[in-house]
Amino acid sequence: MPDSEEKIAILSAAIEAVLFTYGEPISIAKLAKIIPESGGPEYIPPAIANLTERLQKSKSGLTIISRGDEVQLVTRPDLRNIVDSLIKEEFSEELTPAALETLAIVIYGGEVPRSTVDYIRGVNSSFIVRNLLVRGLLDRTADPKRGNAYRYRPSFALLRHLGVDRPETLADYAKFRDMLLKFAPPN
Amino acid sequence: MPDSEEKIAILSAAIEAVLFTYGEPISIAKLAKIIPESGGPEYIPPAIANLTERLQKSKSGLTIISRGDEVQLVTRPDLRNIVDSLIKEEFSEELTPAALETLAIVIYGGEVPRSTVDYIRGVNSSFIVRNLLVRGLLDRTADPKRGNAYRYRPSFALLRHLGVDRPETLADYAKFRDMLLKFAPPN
Amino acid sequence: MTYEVATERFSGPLDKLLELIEEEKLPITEVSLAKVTDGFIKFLDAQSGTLDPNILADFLVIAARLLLIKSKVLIPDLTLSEEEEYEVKDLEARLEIYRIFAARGGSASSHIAGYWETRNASFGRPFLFIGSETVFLPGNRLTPETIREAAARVFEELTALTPETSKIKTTIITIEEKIRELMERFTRAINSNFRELTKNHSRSEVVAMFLAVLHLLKRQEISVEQGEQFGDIMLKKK
Repeated sequence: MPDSEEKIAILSAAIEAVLFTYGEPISIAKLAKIIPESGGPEYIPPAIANLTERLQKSKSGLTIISRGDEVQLVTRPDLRNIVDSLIKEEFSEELTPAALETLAIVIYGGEVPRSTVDYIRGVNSSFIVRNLLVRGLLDRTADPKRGNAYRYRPSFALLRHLGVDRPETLADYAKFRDMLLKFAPPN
Repeated sequence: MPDSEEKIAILSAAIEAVLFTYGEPISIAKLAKIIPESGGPEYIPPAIANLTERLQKSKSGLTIISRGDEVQLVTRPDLRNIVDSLIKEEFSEELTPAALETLAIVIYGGEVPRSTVDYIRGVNSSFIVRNLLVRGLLDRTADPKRGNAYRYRPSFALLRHLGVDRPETLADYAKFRDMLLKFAPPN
Repeated sequence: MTYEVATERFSGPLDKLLELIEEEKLPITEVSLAKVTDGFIKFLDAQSGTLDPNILADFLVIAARLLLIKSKVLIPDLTLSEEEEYEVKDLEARLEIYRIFAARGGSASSHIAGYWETRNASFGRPFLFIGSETVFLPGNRLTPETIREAAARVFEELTALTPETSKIKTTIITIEEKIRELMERFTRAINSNFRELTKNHSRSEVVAMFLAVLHLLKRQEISVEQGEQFGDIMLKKK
């Protein structure tokens, strides 16, 4: 599918239909596979940008959130205040200091091994990381560089609860991310 | 909520968010109840008309259908082939190691709440459990001990597929069952 | 379980260190770290009976670094090895970054806490297909054997969580034993001076020795004298 304005708009509607039905976060690669008419993965991001802008401009109750190459269709964060039924789905607990520090390190780090969390906090963080994984606030993915290790990322559930559309829009994101990138624990 | 243009737009967005999270048909009376700021059921139909028109004008992939006094947000009929493609793609995927692990816990556990699956695997399993339900591999039943929670068990079709009439006849059943009980979270 | 609870509630050695530094309104420098070392050791001493051994181990690691820094500031002759210099700089860098992520008002943590508490949040919805049709899609991988393997994998990972804890415990016993051993040796040869006592010893032994001096001082088993700032330390048995 080439990239005329109109074709992008058609693809954006198709993506919206898939995101709506699927509900869960979905990768760009998978979207391209489901919509063969897209012409390939490279055509998906412009259509997602178009969809995001259309939702925003038309004052839709829905919006797009993303993490890396995954996207999800969700409700607009500010509507939580006027829709009663939304509140019950939430993470109601307060964050302990350990949980808050760990979430902050992972979310600003983008994707970090547990050793980074341990090193910055100065304490073994295996239990708090596990706790956050079980609660669904963090995700893990196999570390490509190390056999049995994992890297940790903020989950979509966390992004939704924080009301941010992607980690990059968090306050001071670039600054803190750079600090974390420069700061690697010894192996 | 009175009927200025802007307020209708906000109400229309709120209705869209509610319809999205429910996925099912909802009555106007229920919408009014879920959105207290609507001002009452009489303010809902104009907002639905606004929403329907907005979706159409913005060339959204979604549309509103109504029957009697119930409305539902659905994908546009002409995008049906894409939704079919999504379902086909989703179900043609092989079970991941994580999905097999989740099945194993439920099979050896007999009937377990999701919190046990999460705790034993050390990660949140909500997405995987839903996927296994959709594939007909798990059944769920309301948890008598907890309000909104479910307990999960292997479906009959799954046990048949494995060639066992009862989980007890699986290899190492006693061993894994004991471990499960040992590691299960406190209730 | 108690360890889990303890780690959730307890913010750890860097948090304590930061608290001490902030109490004194000091910048994060070697001199400041040397200044708060005593307070840190005092806290550790008071807590050591009640702290979980795993957490105590985390504290001891930081205590050892602090003592290294303190000896560097107090004993100007002491030249540190490359590795030790790295350890000193590393602790400063870690504190700087921890200060930003610390739950006690670090700006990154404050941002996240702010988003967490705000009344804005988005919601998703699970896959719409659920319950709409009866399907059975096992795929090709589902056999009694793959299920058994999956169960074995799960429990292997679970059991692996436990040894990690016991390994930490072994390390800490070694640290504590080493200190005790050094203190005995030190008590025998007490009427001496620090420089002589530590001559030809490795840096880590010098640090451990310094730790021993502090302990004995605290127990009032010795008295110390230092003629001038950065001068040699004379030690006398009481």
